[in-house]
Amino acid sequence: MAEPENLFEAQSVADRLQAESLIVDVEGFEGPLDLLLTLSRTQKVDLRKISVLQLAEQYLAFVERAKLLRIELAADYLVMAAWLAFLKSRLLLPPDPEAEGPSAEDMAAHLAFQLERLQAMREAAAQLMARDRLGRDTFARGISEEVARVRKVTYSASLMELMQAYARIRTRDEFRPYAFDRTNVFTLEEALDRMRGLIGFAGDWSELTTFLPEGWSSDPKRRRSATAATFAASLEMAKQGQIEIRQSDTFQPISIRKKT
Amino acid sequence: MNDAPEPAEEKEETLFAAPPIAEQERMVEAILFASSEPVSLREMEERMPHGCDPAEALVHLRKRYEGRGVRVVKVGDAWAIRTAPDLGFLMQKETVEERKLSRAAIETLAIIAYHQPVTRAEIEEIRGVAVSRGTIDQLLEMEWIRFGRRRMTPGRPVTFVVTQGFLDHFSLESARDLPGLKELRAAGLLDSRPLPGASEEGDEDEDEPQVGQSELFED
Amino acid sequence: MNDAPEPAEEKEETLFAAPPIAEQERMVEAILFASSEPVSLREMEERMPHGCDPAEALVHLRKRYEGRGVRVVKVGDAWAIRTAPDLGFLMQKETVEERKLSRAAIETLAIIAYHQPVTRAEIEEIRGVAVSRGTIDQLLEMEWIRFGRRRMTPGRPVTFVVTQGFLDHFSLESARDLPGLKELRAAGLLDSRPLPGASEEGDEDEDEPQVGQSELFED
Repeated sequence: MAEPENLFEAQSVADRLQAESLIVDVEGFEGPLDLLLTLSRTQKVDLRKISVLQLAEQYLAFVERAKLLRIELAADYLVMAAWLAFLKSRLLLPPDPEAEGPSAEDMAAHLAFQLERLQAMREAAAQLMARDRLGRDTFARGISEEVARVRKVTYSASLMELMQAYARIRTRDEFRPYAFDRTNVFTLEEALDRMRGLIGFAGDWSELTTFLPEGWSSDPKRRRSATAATFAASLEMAKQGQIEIRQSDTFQPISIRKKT
Repeated sequence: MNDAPEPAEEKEETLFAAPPIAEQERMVEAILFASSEPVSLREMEERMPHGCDPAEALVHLRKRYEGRGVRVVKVGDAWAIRTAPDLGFLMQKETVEERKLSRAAIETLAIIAYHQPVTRAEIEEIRGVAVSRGTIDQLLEMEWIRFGRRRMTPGRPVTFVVTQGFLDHFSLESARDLPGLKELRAAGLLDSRPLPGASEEGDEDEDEPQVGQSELFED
Repeated sequence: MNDAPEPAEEKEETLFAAPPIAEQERMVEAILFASSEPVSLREMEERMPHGCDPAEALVHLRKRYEGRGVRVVKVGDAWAIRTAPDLGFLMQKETVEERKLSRAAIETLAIIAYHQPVTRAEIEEIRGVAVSRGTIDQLLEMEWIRFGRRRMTPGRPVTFVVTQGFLDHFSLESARDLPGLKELRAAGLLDSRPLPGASEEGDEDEDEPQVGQSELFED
């Protein structure tokens, strides 16, 4: 850590010199709490026994001096100065029973806690950075062997697809002249008839789309009609307790199976 | 680590004397482990404290790794730690990807299931298109079909039949459980009404597979 | 596992039985040696033959490497082999120049480690100064911190937690092993203590970090 507090390691240095070096280094501080922590060192006491009143005075003196030297302080520092000035007046005046909010002592104790906590985190950070570090004290394997991803492809097909494929082949010749004679509307009755016959063969979950009649899935118009009719038919059959329907999520494929 | 107890007077020389060989072995081990490339004896010597003998340390280290999951091996004139060759399979990770069977494959499979034992020429006749070698190979590889008996016809062509794996996948007890054409039609799987006058022909077709199957499945 | 000598008839089951523990130890050794990143038990299990118990194999392996030039170390839920820290001097040549961390980054990192899961507002409260976007970005980029669960308070702020990479870098088995953690907790310095009677903001956040910490650090 680059430590501005090193300035204060040599405690014999005169207060005035310290204060001046503080001003010179003001940009090196990480905010008002950091500045307060640095100032607190001049009290040479345990942070738990710190005089918050004295600390507030030190801080306000610092801000005053900065003003005299026409050093621009960031807003954070000025907000803290205002708060400390308020705290100081509360600490000096006898407690006002009418006053709302926390007591001056509570506020002071909280500030002391914040300083102690920040100090503790700094020490923890230093201990952390001093640990055995990978790449400095310990080392990982120099030659790492890549784990080869072996992609294994499995193919799936359902019984429905198998049967449909066979039916498609066997009826190809008969089928063609008729396909184009049909209108592009697949009725609910037709879908119901079809589903009732088919469902007996589809023991396991099968996607609803596999129940679309042959020749109705390529033309969007026909597919829409067939899908709607098949879906409506499946709802009807579910209502009659013949089948079960499931869909894992919105817009996911709908599957059905025979109710057993 | 320190196998031989060191005499007291040597303690003072520690600064100048080479570390004990066990310690040198540790060093060589760490160097070989962390280096991104095989390390030569000379490089080891340069990095180790003065007076070290990496060659000797290596003899010990090599012995220590005998039969272990990794070995100390010589690569050219340098040294490295490598996985034991019999454990190479651990460096692979299998990912399974499921794909839909192609239309050609499922049609071919269906024909084999319904008509087994069936020759390639017969499959092509039924499908009306040539069956690619790849499709058959794929089905063989998936172990859904296998070679059946050769047909006792000129050229003695091989036949294909479906396997137990196929039956398992489709939850069938036997290929005879596959619905026949009549049932498929009754079930509405065959949409089209047969062409007038074509019905008889269709009927004949329906029986055909049964003949084939009975031939195969006769027990 | 297979401590007792197997009766002859079990030999046939070898294909399905897990390999002897000595063999499993070799496998874990090979896997850990091959990887520069820590490997989780789960991944080891996936790569090893069915029925293997890498956790048990690791107990043996860890012991085997005690006092050697490389060590088997635990990093969160995963395991890795790392060179012994006292031999770091041999490896200086391998060191890659590390990006210098600012004081703000180091403090922010420590606060995240000790207070995790912690929100940006809480970090700022502890440091008494705004945390720059760049600081968080740098720590995220180094993969020492990552986003934790959102805090269930108004605004649902994101939280930060440290990563396995952080543990690995600082030779920590788990975040519980952070230096001085117990003392800090006992001293109440890891509590999120808002300004007494203070603002809305503080009130909402106050309890949750405690939950997170106790969840994480309580043994």
